[in-house]
Amino acid sequence: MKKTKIKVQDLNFFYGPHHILNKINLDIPAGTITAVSGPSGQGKSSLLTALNRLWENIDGARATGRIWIDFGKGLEEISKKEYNVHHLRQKVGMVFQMPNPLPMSILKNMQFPLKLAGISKNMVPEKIETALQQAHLWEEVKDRLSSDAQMLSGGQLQRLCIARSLVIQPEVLLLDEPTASLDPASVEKIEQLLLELKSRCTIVMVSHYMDQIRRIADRNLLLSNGNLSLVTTKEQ
Amino acid sequence: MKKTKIKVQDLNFFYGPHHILNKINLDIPAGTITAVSGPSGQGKSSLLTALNRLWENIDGARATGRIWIDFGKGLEEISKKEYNVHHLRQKVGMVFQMPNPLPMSILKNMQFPLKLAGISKNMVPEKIETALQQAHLWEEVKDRLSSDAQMLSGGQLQRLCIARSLVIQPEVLLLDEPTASLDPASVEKIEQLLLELKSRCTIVMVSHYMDQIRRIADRNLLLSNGNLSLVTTKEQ
Amino acid sequence: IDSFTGEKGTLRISGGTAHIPVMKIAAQKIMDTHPDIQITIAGGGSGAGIKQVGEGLVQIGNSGRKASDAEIQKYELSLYKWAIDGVGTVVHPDNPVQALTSQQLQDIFAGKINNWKQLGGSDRAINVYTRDESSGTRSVFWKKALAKGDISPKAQFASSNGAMKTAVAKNPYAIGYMSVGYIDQSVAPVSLDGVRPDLETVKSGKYKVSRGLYSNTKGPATGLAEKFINYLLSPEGQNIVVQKGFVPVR
Amino acid sequence: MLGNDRIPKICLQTAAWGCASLTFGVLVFMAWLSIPVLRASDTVHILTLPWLPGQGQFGIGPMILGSLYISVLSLIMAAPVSFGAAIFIRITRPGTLGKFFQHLVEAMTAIPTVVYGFIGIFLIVPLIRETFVQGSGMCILSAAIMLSLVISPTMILIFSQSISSVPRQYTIAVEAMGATPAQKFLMIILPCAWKGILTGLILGFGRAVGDTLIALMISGNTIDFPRHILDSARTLTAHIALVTAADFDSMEFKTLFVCALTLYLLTCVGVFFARAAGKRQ
Amino acid sequence: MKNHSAVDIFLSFYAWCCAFILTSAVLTILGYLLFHGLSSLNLDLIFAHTPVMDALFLKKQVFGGLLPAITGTLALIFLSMLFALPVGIATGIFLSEFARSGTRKILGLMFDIMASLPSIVVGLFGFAVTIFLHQHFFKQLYPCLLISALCLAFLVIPYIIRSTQIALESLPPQVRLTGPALGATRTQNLWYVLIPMAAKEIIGGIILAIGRSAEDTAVIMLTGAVATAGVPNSIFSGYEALPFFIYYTAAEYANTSELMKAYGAALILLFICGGLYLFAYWIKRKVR
Ligand SMILES: Nc1ncnc2c1ncn2[C@@H]1O[C@H](COP(=O)(O)OP(=O)(O)OP(=O)(O)O)[C@@H](O)[C@H]1O
Ligand SMILES: Nc1ncnc2c1ncn2[C@@H]1O[C@H](COP(=O)(O)OP(=O)(O)OP(=O)(O)O)[C@@H](O)[C@H]1O
Ligand SMILES: [Mg+2]
Ligand SMILES: [Mg+2]
Ligand SMILES: O=P([O-])([O-])[O-]
Repeated sequence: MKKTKIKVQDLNFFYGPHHILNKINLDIPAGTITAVSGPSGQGKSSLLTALNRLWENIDGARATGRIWIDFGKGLEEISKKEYNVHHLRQKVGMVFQMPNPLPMSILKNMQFPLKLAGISKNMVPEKIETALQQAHLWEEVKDRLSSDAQMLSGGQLQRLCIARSLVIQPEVLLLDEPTASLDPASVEKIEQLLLELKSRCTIVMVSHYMDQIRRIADRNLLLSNGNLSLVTTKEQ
Repeated sequence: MKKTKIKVQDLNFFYGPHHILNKINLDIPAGTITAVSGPSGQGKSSLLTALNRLWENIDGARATGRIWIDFGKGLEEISKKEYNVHHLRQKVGMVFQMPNPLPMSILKNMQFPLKLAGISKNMVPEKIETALQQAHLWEEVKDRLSSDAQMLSGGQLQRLCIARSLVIQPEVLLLDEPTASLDPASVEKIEQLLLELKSRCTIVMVSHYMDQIRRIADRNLLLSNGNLSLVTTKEQ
Repeated sequence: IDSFTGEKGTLRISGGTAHIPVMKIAAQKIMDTHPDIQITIAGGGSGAGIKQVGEGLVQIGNSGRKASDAEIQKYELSLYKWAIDGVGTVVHPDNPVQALTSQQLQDIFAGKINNWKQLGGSDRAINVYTRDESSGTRSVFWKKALAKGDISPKAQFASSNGAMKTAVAKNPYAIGYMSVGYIDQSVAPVSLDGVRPDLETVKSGKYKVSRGLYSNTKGPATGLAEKFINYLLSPEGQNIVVQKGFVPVR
Repeated sequence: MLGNDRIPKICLQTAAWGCASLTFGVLVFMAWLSIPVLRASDTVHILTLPWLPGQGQFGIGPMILGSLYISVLSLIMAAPVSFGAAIFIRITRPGTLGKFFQHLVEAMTAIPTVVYGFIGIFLIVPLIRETFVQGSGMCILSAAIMLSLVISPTMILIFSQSISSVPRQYTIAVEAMGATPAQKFLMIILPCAWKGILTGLILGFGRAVGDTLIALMISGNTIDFPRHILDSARTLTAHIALVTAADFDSMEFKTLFVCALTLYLLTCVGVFFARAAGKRQ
Repeated sequence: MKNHSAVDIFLSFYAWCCAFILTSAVLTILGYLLFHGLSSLNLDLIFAHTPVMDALFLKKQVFGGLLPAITGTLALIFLSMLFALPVGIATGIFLSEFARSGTRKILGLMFDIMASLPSIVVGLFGFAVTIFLHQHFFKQLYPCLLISALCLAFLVIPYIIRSTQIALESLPPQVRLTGPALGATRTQNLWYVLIPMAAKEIIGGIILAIGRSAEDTAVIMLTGAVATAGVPNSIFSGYEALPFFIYYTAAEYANTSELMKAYGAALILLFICGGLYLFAYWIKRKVR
């Protein structure tokens, strides 16, 4: 059995008075792909925001319980107030359900996380190209890196956001339906990518497609009525 | 063979200097579901905006060519400048690739198209309930109709937008990946709905899922490199 | 003027607006030859001049009336009178009414006569212009021409002698009062009881509504202020006084 | 430094509270200097007596009325025009012409108030004098006309900014449903931009009440209670500008602080009122 | 787009009328000013008869020209912006990004009041405080350039605060989440995402502010502007300023040539304000 990367204990999630997640307990082994599925509106996206504490930035959202992540120094409790949330989020990449390009050029969108992490300029172009190639977007945008990201098509945006999350090589990747509006060819490429990433990255993804889950996920969790249950496991 | 509902002739589509669609010709029979698929970023969404002339409201977009639609009085050229674009859009419903709730309550979102069409108040509640039930969202929102629509989950939003487009019973429905972020159960309900709607509504939808296309589409068009080609047809 | 040689610094002057033309020329002559000296001149009216010099905000506070005993005592003022001036009633040059009796004048300013027709002019309302309380010109006019009679609240306000002249010059139905030194072709002086207000009648004392132009300092004038006042009283300074239409004291 | 949130926050906080306390400080200062006057002559007198310093009467009622008269009239003239102009920029002609017009309006903000006053003296005053054959032309109406020009660019820009900050995503959704421009404006933009429009009105009115120069230059500055829009009037602001005496002890000077306090409180009332209305939406 | 309903036709007719009224009003004013003032625009207007070089290097004072007033106005703008910009922008950022809602409400109220506070009140405040300080603490303090600049800063700060705050707050909520999701600290998110995105609007607010500090007359007539002073040589002395000159001359010009000078001054003030405006506009373009 692999080492535990993420450990969740008694996680409750609320929007105002609404109780969305109910005492979730969860162990995610390092280097695996965990798929979360379940009916719409049950709290899958909310679960992801608990893992990088993004809920703290959402009005009305509230989470209780404890979460640990192992960033090489053993399990650390990231849900503690003192834990530096910015470092956390730099190591835990996230792709939103709805693509969220920043209103700037494609290139600037890609540079953005690097700038935040304070990574020196000279390495930047390669990193960006690599990430865009991984997300299978490079060919389509290499000639228009400086044009506004918001002018990309829906699928292009989704891949841009994936590429943007990859550029600083996170250790954990939270993906919210990352291939929802992609064509089959792109979907395959992205799935390929996720499988490659497994070696250095722990992935939690929301997906509705059983085929996809079967193809790439190591474990499939089902979220319904605020409870999480393990449906299938590949590994043993 | 069924009557032609939409006829497109020599449609070209540009974003600034970029030629997106190249001399598209197309006949869409009434009461059918036409699926458009194709690689990401090839112009599927753009094609839809040509059909309700929404491109006129997008900076930098330009379309040439002629489009006719039959609203019961024979084919009318809707691409003519004189054609009343507001009536057109009220009869041609559209669901965007990215759900776009208006910043108001769920109920107000649903009332909105009715208000635009100047429909009298007393019929409104039933119409709204019907549409929400059709979109399979009623159960989830009936107790919180007055809460802000923007607080719905991704899948809920998508269904809200579908419901909103149904509420004034359009004759043509343009759907841009309407089930992309829905769970299988909801997908099935929506597909069911589309099949029911066929009798009084002509549907053009963008979809990436071959299964889905096979299940419900009468014809499948493939868009690639600016050209549209017929891949499969069900009817004969 | 040579006495300013070697001086530097700022001389602040404010107060009476009747004084301003003379002040400006004098300041210009001094600053022109002595670039290290800066002289700033502000208006505000005689009342403001007296108060400001009293508070020590300016070195010279001008007034178009003699400071009252109370003021002199309160602020320990020294008064320097360097010209004699009159306060004349004026109307627009097109106005046929250019002579009034004292009684008529009082009635006009009190608002009892309010149409030019009543005085033989056109059928238009009389637009009375007055100055604010701070004005020395007003207090002299009110005391000597209006015999301390009322001034109608409907009267409009001009904020300085210059403003009064401009206002009357622009409005054919106006009547106002101002320093005789300011009167020129743009306005018509109104004879009061048969005496026309001008340099001659003021000098000879025939025109009764007259006053001195003063520069006041807190305590005896010193430094730049002293030199400035001496300059005004020098032949060159008195020349400027004459040139600007006032009656010199020397 | 950008990695640390504490230090920047403290700096920003200091600036904010500094400004706020200064605003409050003005109030306290004005109130402090007004108290002796309000105590000496009871408050009613200050409002009802005329302004006759020579006779020891220091009423500022006429000025309060003058201020209200002129600013309300100018707002009545400016608000509808500004609203229409903002619609022109954003809805009717959102393209080149609208942009051009917006630039024109922005450029209008660069026209100094004193220039409006200056032009008013030479253009409007004679016009009003000869049109209405009454008074000198230096009157409430003339001042309000010029003042409405002064306040309209501010209002237009705020209106137009709040209209345009309605996200594109919303407007395109509505366009896709077949909304006409008027429907789009009335049903989605106005509800979203409502607060901004109110803000524009407050700022516009505030500018009108607070403007000194226009009234000072072209409303005649009489100290009588104004009754008619062709009457001359003196505003509180012009009054402060006219009565400049540097004597802390004089009654005249002290009443200026009552004027200032009145203006301050008037401002507060306007602000409270608008904020309350803005909240209700 | 054709076939509009009556409401649409009315709305657009109304909008056209308003636009027309305003345009013609502005054109009338500018036209009138240019028509009368253009002929008076020459070097003499600014330098009178003083040799240009002497005047510029302050070897000689200029009399009857506008140089002192122009320099006075420029100094005012510069000084007041020096005080107002940092404070105003910082406060605006604090309000939109850091303040908790209670704090924001209180401060917002204060700044609403501050924004609507008549400039003459600010002027009177500045004047009274100066006198107070003069009487009790600093004998050498009089109404002067510094006081005027501080009062002007007070006057324009709320404009800067407000536009900074509104610009930041009206950014779509999605944008606010993206930065933090990528690990940005608040300050980083501000500095890299929010401020650059809002820069245009913020600068728009600054334009309004600059314009206001250049043109305001009420404040300066109480806090140090005088009829004659010469080119300012210290921030502790009285000064001339263009708007005050115009006001003053409009009220009491003695003859046509003085009036012409006022027209000239009005045009120059217009050019300065217009020039500042264009400058800010240019920056705005560059930022994007
Ligand atoms: N507003 C715009 N301005 C400029 N280019 C645009 C704009 N919108 C889309 N494009 C470009 O036009 C092309 C077609 O876009 P479109 O959105 O129609 O693609 P699509 O087929 O719907 O793709 P997807 O499946 O990813 O949604 C893309 O390459 C996109 O980058
Ligand atoms: N900001 C919010 N405020 C209040 N309620 C919210 C908010 N965001 C989401 N919700 C509600 O919380 C529930 C869970 O939302 P969440 O987005 O986590 O669902 P989800 O499982 O991701 O659904 P989907 O598959 O449709 O994306 C939903 O019922 C939704 O309406
Ligand atoms: Mg979700
Ligand atoms: Mg698309
Ligand atoms: O000369 P005065 O301004 O005091 O009339």
